[in-house]
Amino acid sequence: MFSTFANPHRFMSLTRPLLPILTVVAAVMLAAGWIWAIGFVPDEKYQGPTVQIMYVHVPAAMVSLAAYSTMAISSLLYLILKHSLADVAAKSAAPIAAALSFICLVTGSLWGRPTWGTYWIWDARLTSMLFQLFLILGYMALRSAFQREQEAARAGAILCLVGAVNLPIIKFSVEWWNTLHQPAGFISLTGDSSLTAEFFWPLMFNLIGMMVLFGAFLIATMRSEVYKRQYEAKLARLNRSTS
Amino acid sequence: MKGILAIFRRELVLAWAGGSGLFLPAAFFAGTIFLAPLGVGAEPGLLSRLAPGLIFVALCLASLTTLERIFQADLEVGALDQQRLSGLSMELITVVKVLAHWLVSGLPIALLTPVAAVFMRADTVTPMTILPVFLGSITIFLWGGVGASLTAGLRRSGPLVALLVLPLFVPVVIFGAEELNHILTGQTFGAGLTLLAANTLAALAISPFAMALALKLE
Amino acid sequence: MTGEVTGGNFFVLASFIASGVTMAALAAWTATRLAQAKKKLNMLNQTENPKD
Amino acid sequence: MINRDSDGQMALKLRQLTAVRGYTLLFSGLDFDLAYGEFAALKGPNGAGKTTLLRMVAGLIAAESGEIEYSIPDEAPARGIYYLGHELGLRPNETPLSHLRDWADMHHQPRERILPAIDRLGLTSRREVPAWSLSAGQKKRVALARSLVVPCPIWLLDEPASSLDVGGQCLLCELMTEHLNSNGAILAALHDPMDLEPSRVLDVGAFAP
Repeated sequence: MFSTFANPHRFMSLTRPLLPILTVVAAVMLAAGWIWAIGFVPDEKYQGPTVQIMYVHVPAAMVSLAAYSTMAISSLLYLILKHSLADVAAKSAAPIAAALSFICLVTGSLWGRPTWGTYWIWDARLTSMLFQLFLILGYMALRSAFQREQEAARAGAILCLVGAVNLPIIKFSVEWWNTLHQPAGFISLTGDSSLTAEFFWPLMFNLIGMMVLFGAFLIATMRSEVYKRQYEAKLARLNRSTS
Repeated sequence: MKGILAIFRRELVLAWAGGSGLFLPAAFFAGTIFLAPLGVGAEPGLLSRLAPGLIFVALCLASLTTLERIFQADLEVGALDQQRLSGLSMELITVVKVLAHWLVSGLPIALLTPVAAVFMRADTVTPMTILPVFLGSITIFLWGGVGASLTAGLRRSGPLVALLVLPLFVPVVIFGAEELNHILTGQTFGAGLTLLAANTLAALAISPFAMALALKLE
Repeated sequence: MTGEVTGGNFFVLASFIASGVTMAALAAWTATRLAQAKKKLNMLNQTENPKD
Repeated sequence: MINRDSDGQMALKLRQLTAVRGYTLLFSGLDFDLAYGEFAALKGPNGAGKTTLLRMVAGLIAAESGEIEYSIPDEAPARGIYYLGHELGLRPNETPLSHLRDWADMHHQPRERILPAIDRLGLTSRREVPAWSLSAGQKKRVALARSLVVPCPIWLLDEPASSLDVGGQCLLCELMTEHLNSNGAILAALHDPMDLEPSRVLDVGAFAP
C-alpha cells in the first residue's frame, strides 16, 4: 500500500555524503569536457567548427532519454511495490528530463541554422525528442492537477508507462516518415558519421559528465521531495492531534 | 456476455440522448476542414496535397472535444462505482465505454472523410478513403480514453487530456495521412493500412489495462 | 590542431551558453527547493519540540 | 479475498484494517465480524472514516493494510454486495425504468422484478421521468429499488435515510427488516437513529490513532 509512513532514512543517510561529491565531480567533468570540446577538437571536414555543438547536444539527448527511462522504471516499481520512494524518484526525474530535452532541442536547432540554413529541420531524432518533451510536460501537468499526492503519483505512473510504451512507436513512425519526406544525402546530427578517436573520446567524457550531473540533480530533487513530504506528514499529524 | 452489452447499450443511449454527442465532433471536424481553404487558398493542386494531413489533424482535434466526458459522466454521479460492483472486469467496461463513445463521435467523422476530400478538391474520392480514418479514429479514441481515465476525477480537464494524449497520436497521423494520400491520389494502397491496424491493435491491447488501473484511483 | 576557440562560429558559442544557462537555472531552482524544504521541516521541528 | 462457501454464518470478517487519507491515518487495526441476519451500525465523528470503511468493504478502495474476508452464497449475483453511497448512480437523462432495466441486464437478472420494485418504492407515476427532474428523495428510491431488482446478500448503506421523507424512511426500515429476515447482512453508517434497532454497533472512532 502507499506507505506514506515508509521512512526513507536509509536513502537520506546514504545520499547525504553522495550529493556534494557528485556535484563537484559533475561540475569538474563538464567544465573540462566543454573546454576539451571547444578548444581542442579539429574542424570536421563537412561542417567545420559547428560539429562541436555535438558535445552538448548528444549527451543531452542520451541523458534525457536515460532520465525518462528512470521515470518509467520507478513508475513501474511504484505501481508494483507501492513504495513512496519510487514515486519520489519518478517525480524528481521529470523536471531534469524536461530541462535536458529542452537543451537538446535548443542545441539541435542552433546546429541546424549554420548547417541547413533554418532553425528547425524535421530531423527524425529531433522530432522524437520534441514529443518526448511533450510527454514529460504532460506528466508534470497531470501530477500538479491532483491535490492528493497519492492520486498524483498513481496517475503520473500510469501516464509515464503509457508514454514509455509509445515512445519507441513514435520514434519508429517518425523515422519512417523521415525517409519519405527528407531529401537524400542529409547529414544527420550524429551517429552515422563514424567518429574517429579525437572526436569520440571528448564525446564519451562529456556523456559521463552529463550522467553524473543528472545523478546529482536527481538526488538533490529527491531529497527536497522527501523533506517536503515529511513536512506535510508532520503537519497533518500536528493538525490531527490539536484538532 | 449480456452484462457488458447492457453497459454498451446504456452508454450508446445516453450518449445519443445527450444530444451533443453525435454532432459536436463531426461539426468540429467539418468546421476545421471548411476553414482551411479560406486560409490556404483554393488552388486545387495545393488543397489536394494538403488534404490527407489536414483531415487527420482535424480528426485528432475533433476527438479531443469529447474525450473528457467518456468516464467523467459516470464517475461524477457514482454510476462507475456501481458498475465496478457488477462483477464485470474493469478493463472490459472501459473498452466498451470507449467504443460506444467512438461509435457516436468517432465513426461519423470517418464517414465524413469523402465529403472532406471533395471539399479539399482531392483527385479520386472513393469510399475507401473512410478506411484509414476509420482505423485511425479507433486508435485515437483508445489512447484518448487513457487520458480521459487519468483525469476523470478532475474538474475541467479537457485541455489537460489534449496535452497528455497528443504525443500518442503521432503514429496515427503519420501512417494515416500517408495512406490517405495514396488513396486520394489513386495510388495502390494497403501496406499503410496494415501499419495503421497494427497501431489500433497495440492500442486495444494496452489501453484497457491503463484505463482500468487509472479508474481504480481511490 | 586548432588550439584556440574557433570564435568565428557564433552558433557553437550560443549552444554552449544556452546549455550552461539552462543547467545553471535548474541548479539554482533545485538548490533553493532543497534549502527551503529543509528549512520548513526544521522550523516545524523547532515549533513542535523546541528542545532538540 | 472472496470465498463462495456460504455454510459459515459469517458474512464479513474484517481483520486489522488500516485506512489512510492523504497523510492522515483514519483508523488502524480494525477488527469486526458481521454475521448473516445481523444489522451493524457504524458510529463515529465526522471524518472518522465511516464512508471510507464502507467503500473499502465494497472493494472500491484498497485498504492500506489488513484483510477483508467475504463469504457469499453461490447463487448471489456478481460480487454479492449492494452499495448505497452518497452519489446515487443516476445519469441526468436516465429514467428509473431504463436505469433499472440496464441494472438488471448488467447482472443477468430477470426483468420481471423491475415493475414490482418501482411500485414498491412508489415511483410508478415517475418511471419514465428523466433523472434530472427527479428530487433527491426520488432518486434515492430508485437506488433502493436496485436492491430489489438485483438482490445481494450483503448491504453496505452510507446514511441510507438521508433525503428520504417520512414515508420513505419507514419504507427503508421495511426493506431492511425483510432483508435481515431473509438472512441478509447489513452494515450501515447512520446519521441519526432509525426506528430499526441495530443488533450491533461498530465505533470507528475507537480505532483512530
